[in-house]
Amino acid sequence: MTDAAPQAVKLAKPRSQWADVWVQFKSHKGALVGLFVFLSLALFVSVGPLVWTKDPTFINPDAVTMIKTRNKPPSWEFPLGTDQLGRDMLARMMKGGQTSIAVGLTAMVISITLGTFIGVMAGYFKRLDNVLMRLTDLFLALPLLPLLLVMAMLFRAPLSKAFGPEGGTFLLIVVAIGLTSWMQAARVVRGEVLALKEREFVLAARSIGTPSRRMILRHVLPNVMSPIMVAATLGIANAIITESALSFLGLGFPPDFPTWGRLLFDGAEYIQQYPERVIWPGVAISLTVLSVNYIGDGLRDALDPRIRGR
Amino acid sequence: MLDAKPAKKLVEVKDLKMYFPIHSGLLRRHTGDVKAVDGLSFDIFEGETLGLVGESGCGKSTVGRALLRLYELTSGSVTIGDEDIAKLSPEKLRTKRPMMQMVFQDPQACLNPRMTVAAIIAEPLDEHTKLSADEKLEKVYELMDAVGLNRAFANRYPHAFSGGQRQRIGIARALALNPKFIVCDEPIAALDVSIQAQVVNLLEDLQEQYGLTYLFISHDLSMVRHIADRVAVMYLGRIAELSPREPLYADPLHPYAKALLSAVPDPDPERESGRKRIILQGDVPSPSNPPKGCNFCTRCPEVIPICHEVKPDLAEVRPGRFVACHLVKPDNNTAAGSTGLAEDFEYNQQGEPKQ
Amino acid sequence: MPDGAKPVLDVRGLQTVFRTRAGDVHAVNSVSFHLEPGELLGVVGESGSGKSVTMMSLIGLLPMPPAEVLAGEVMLGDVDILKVTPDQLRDIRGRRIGFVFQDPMTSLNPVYNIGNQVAEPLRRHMGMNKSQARARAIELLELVGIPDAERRLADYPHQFSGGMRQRVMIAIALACDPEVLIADEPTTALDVTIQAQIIELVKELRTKLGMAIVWITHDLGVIAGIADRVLVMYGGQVVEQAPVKELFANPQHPYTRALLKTIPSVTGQRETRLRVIEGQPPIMGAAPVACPFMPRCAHAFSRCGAENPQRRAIGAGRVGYGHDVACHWDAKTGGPADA
Amino acid sequence: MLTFTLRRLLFAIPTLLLISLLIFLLVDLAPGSPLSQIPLTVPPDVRMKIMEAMGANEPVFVRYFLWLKQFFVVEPLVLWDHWWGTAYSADMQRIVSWQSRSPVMDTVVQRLPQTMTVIGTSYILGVMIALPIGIYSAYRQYSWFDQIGTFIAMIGFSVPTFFTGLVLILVFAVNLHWFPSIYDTSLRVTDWASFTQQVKQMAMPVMVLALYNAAQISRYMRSSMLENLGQDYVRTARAKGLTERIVVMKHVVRNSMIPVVTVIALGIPSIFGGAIITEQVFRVNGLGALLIGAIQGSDLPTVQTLTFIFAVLIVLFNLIADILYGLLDPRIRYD
Amino acid sequence: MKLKTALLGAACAFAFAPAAMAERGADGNVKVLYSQAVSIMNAYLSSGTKDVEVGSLVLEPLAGFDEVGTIFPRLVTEIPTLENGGISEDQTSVTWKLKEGILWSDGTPFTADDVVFTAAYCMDPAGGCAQLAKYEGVKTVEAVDPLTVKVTFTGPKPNPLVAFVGAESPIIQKAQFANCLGAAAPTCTDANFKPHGTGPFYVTDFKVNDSVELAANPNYRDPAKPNFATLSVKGGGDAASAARAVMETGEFDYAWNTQINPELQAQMQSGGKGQFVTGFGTLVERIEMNMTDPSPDLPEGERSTAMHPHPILSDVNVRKALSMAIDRSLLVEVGYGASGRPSCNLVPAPAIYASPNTDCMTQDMDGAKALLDAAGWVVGADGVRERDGKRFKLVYQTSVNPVRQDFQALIKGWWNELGVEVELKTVDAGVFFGGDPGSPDTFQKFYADVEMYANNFPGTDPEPYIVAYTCDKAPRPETQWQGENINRYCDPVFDELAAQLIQTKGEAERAAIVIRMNEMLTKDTYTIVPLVDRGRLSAHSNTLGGVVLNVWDSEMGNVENWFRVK
Repeated sequence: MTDAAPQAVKLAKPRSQWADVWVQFKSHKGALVGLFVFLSLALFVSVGPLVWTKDPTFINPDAVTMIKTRNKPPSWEFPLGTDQLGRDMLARMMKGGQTSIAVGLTAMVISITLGTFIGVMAGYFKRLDNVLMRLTDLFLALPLLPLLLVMAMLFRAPLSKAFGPEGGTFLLIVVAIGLTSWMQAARVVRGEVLALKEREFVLAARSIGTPSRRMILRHVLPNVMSPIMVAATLGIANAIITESALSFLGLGFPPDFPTWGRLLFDGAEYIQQYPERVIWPGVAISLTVLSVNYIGDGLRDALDPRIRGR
Repeated sequence: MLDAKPAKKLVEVKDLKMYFPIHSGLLRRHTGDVKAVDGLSFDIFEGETLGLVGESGCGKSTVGRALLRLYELTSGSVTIGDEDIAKLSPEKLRTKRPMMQMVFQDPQACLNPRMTVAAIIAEPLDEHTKLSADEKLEKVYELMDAVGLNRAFANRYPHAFSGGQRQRIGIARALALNPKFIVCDEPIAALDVSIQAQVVNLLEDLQEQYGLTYLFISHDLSMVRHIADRVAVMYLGRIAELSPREPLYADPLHPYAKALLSAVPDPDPERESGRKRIILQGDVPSPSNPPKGCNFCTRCPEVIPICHEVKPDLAEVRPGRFVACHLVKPDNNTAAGSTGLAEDFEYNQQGEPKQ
Repeated sequence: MPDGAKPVLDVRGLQTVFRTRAGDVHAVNSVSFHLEPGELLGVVGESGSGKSVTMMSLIGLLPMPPAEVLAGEVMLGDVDILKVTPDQLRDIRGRRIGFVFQDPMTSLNPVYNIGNQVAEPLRRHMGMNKSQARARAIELLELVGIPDAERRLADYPHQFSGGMRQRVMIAIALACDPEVLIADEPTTALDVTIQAQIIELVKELRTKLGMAIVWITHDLGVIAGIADRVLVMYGGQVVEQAPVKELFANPQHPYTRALLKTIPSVTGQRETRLRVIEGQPPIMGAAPVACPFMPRCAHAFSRCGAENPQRRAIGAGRVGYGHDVACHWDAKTGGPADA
Repeated sequence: MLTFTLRRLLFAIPTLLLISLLIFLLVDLAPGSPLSQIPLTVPPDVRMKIMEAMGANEPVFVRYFLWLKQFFVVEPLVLWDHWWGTAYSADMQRIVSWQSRSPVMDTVVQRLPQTMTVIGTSYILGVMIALPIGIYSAYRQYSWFDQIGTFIAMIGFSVPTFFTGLVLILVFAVNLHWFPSIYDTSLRVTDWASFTQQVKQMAMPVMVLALYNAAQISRYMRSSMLENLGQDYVRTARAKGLTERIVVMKHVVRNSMIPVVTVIALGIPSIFGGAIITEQVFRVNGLGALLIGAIQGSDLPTVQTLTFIFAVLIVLFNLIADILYGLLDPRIRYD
Repeated sequence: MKLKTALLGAACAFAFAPAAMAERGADGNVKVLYSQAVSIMNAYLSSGTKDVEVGSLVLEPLAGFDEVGTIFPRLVTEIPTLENGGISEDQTSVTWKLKEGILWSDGTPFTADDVVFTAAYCMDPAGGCAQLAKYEGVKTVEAVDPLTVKVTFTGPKPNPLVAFVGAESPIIQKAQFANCLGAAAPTCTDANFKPHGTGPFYVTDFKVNDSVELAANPNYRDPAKPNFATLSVKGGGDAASAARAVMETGEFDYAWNTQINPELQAQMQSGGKGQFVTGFGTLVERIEMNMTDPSPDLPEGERSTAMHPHPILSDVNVRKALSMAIDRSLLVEVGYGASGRPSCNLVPAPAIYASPNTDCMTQDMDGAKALLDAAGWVVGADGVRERDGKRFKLVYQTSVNPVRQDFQALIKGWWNELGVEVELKTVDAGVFFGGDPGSPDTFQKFYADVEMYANNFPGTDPEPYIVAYTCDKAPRPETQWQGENINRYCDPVFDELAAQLIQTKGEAERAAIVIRMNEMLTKDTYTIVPLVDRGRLSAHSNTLGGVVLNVWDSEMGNVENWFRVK
């Protein structure tokens, strides 16, 4: 009876396995809500500034007006209120979200690419396995903070020069986070590849004479997608939180460049008088991380053929 | 196979050994080997099917893989056509691959779940030909026709097929490059009874159609009896008996072959109740630590003292029949008594004694 | 076997369904059979024919959900075990019904030693203390032919060979002297020589202990050698039931007939070409309206598509006893059977 | 098993040496100077003298080899002397912090109790919360309990600890006055009163960290349970007529624990260094606070020694995880 | 005026003062919170304020400063002056007369030898003494008799009361530190953590970078003091939570440097559990203008050096305009509240040295724009001023600190309004103030157009502070980028005044020169643009009496007078 369910799929019209994944994904309520929330947030930060055109860094140069607009509660003029310098929180949340989500996505791409590459190399080429896994151990044992400081010192100036202060910092941060968070993905992928290498279709490809490069691209990589996708979604969440910790340590973006992490940290000082100042970024970060985690959960179920069958 | 045309050797295996090293101890020193295949010699003739039977762990699958050099051989030679593939450089080996292909055991595991049927069947073409996309597709359709798959299924994924259909996909892939020699590694083991026959018939049809040579690896003695011309019975990395099909099934010579055949249940209660079973005692020894002397000596119902001391060679004891057993002595009239058509050359080919 | 002797197990109209996302899968459809004391009932069928699910669902071992038993009664003696409480059912499992599964590699818990696992049902059902259970475990292991049983109690499953593990499974199943032993493809994962050993063992134990056995397999050869009576299943239902010799000598259902012909044998005449049953096994889905074998049946006619045939007796006797078949076609006449 | 362990230990030595070199160079390359703590009023020439006195102006490799010697020879000797009352290390230069001018190891030893009690308790508590939640979530997959557990777990690792800590302080210290917001490291537990005081002051940091740890471990436990619940031997156990409690608690949990124990063991090194922010928030001046203080003060010897100790711990617990794996899983134990 | 708050606090405290002859230790335990943890008790091995101040609870100098900056005797009978002959006529030596009968906390007598040893300890060239500056120009220190110490200088010293004065140069016990001279100084961990002292407390338990437990010194010279039997100092965390622990949860009696935003201050104050105390010293938050070109296009070694004058900021009118655009009172309101006040002076105190300069107090945006227009910087198409195709763009750097970041944002806003493009840069404080010649981000290297930080001078004499702005003190590659003239300001007239100041003796004359020099740097040239005179802000609970916030010496200089309000 074990293969009753896969057979049930057989007579349905042919569809790609991604369609199957989508069908399964859809049935995971949490994942669907997560996807909706994440897309809404992405829309909020990307399209929002086109609608709400206030400058997030604008401080009224007239001292009297500025004093009057400081620390405002939500109102029609400032839907999320203002901060201690009279800057519009809604605009700052949008701008900050842009950075946070961009950092999350880019850092995730870097860490996943690196992790997958090293994991596949270690798993596929026996000779490289030991070296690469020791390298992974080594990175796991390295202290993150000094590493970031070193990177900041060595590369901040040239990067700022090449890409502007924001672009440079962005690159620095995403690379730093990417470089220090690929190890888990590498381990998982290596394990999967090792298991995959024992599967007969890899043997079949070898009997055809498929060279390693194509073997990896065609047979190995597509089949380790499921753990990679899960690691990727977790990576986004992790990168957003790490960015907030970097803001905490002053290694993040220029001070007038808001991110959710920085807004949360800045707002923490005012939590008693103006709790909304921490609620907005706090909720935004939590929602992003939660939604991404749920998407990851749904993807994991959807990508696992054993679960998909149920 | 039974036609009189003198057959040519297609595959010649000499003293094939596949040891998988065991490393142990503090410094991971090489402390022993799993002797999966321990000195195998046999030939396969063009157009024939050699059955390779034995129980799990006897090394039969390793032989199949070693023959296509999916493993690096420990020693010995495997000549396919006229080249020793054990010694080919990787590039030469790649150009040689189209002529030898493999059909795998698990139709589920041997197909990449993320590729469509067309992509799976076309993969060998991608690797070894320079056909245009259209030509490839045409070839894929032809292959699908040949193995009895509906062309409409070309864009489906493997999970949408039943086991028998998947095995057809695997066979189509193996056929794509017009190979001469196909290793069938337990191709029916994972299939339902009613489907096994379909696949076996297909394999036979294709053999006839394309003039294929098969090494048919299986633990199912009744299926091997059906498809193979000659059968090699393996035990613990060595060949116990290598005989043409009919004499083997009618009168197995090696005690292991006897036991094995007697253990196969017969789907006929009448015959079954009348049969005398030889029940072997105990389990197969570990290939990392095979017994001294004859490797069957620990379970052999007819064991004699010499079996524990001396390893019996595979020798021709009847015309065309090779047995590695101290109890089975060559008949004196071997040379004269050859009657069968096939047996004739088989004797000549295998007659060279080897050490 | 006298017709009408009180059966130890009587299954009537069992219906099991899997609720999946792709829809309901009716895996077992109105399966009825009985098991007489001391009898060995063989159940044959291909994978997906519902033979394992039938046995699992009658003892509540299917994961529920997604599985659900829709209808039927399963009388074990005087108790309908589909209606008892979960606790009562647990008292029956392992005590009155023993189970042996297909894959001895995965059916034993890898982290507990053999002694522990054999003793578990003894302590659960027989109220034995540790030392009693241990003594009994040694006895049991000796009974199933494990050499040096006392020493091996402390060994873990991975230290046993496949055949030995299956012996351990049998020891566990027999621990509490059950009335019924259900063996679900117990030799499929084993080599032929080991299979022969296990079959011998079961035959021997049967004479010694006298329990009734249900032996599920897809291998007609095994059935031929061991069973008293055979149940042939296809598409989640029983298509034919007969004493073993009768079935092989005089198969009624087109499926049984075809199946017997497709199987090559190591003895007897070698066919030049194997007979095949064209087509694929059925996909289980909604409750069948037609005969599930119809698409592959050489003798199918219009009625087969309109009506799922009921089992009918062949010759004397009633359905379930003697020989019966679920087919609209009559093998004897070669035409439609009279309703 | 023994040779395996020995082998892993042997392998660890070159790995650790390489790590130590890397850490040393990395920390050394990092910007910042030990003099940043000194007010700007101190003139430059005096600053240079201070640097010299610290040995901070030696070339990096000289300092590395000196540090190696100190770490692997001097400090163990000091420990030996301390235990056996000998004096082998009497005249040897120990690793000295640039900030406090005292041996780094002494500080580490002094800090350990705080870290162990607070962070250790939170870890143990986290594990104790996580396991039942993970087990029950998996057993009742997709039930309400599972859904809520999943949600809370995700909240647990989506909120930064500096934020959770702050909220707890406002609620429990400022408004309710239940717990102190500042951890008193000099409190000695001598009687019931001081014990309750200790419990009170541990409550909040432990809560913050336990939530975070429990969130992660419960996810691992849940997925491991799910993996094992579908195994054949579980069916066997049920077929024996065992009660669900025994089936789950004896058969499934034990097997599910194997990978989870590894995860737990691998997480232990992070409790020494990973709780930096929580330690900061509640002023539990443990090893994490020591590290962040040393980084802020550019106290290179302390940073190098501490990070290397963390690296050693990571390698060590990797090894322990492997051994535990073997102990729990007889299939590995007997190979 | 300037110490109003502190004095009020003191007045309150005295109002509740207990009976004069209280018993030592009667008030039990007092808990003090330092947001930076104490790493050592010996001020000579660390000049961190936290270490010096907590150290001052144990170790005392011969003389200290009171809350108004007046020097007063601690371990001596009187302050040496020219009048009483303690200071020699030629100002080349000082003679200190020690009080009789003073005992160390271990019960041994305090003698002149200890003072002599202290000087030897710090002046040992291998010791790396952090307070070496205190002993600058000291030739010899000798014990004339057990109660008389004579300090001789290499030349005449206008202000000879530097060594042994203030919490930075306390007297350490010879017996305890005898083996800790020179290179051995750091090895004396026990002495550095638990020094014997003459102060009101001694250390019972020291946890490095964490907490210090102290107990009343049984041999303290005033038998009735201190009122508290024990004192605990806890370290770590941030200012806001430190303030919270005193003002809201009441866990601590005193919190040091609770610099938090004014609104939070007000809210906490309203809680009624405690109060903030403020004192103003000489700490001034300022913007420094880079007089040289920091452009990254210049080769390393020429960047930010006198070789290339700054292309924009060299114009005094530009600098003035930038200063005029700033609303200092708003900065105070946003960042400091009661603990800050607008300032236009580099030297804001003591009163006689403070210039009456207030011309920067009012923001004048229009005036600033007019100045820039006049200077040839005209508003371009995108609102940014240009001159000869050169955009008016400034890089504005400072250290990581929430208040500084708010200041950056505000000032950037004002300057944007002027038509100035501003790029903000923040640097980790450890790097910014670290002085590492290899780092591009130190405040001395000044690879930015303007930078912001705060600085002050110890004690009451601004001389060393103000004379540092001479041409030769500019950081540059040859000096390993060390030097205090951060702006690379260079004016021969100023250098001359500096030379003159060093020679001048009379206080009034010296004050006049200092005021002149201060004005040259600020209102004449706008090289330094002072923003806020930053006070100390500490918090103490309402149950702690006797707190007098002293900004000229250790903040807890009168700890022996603290008492519990009952």
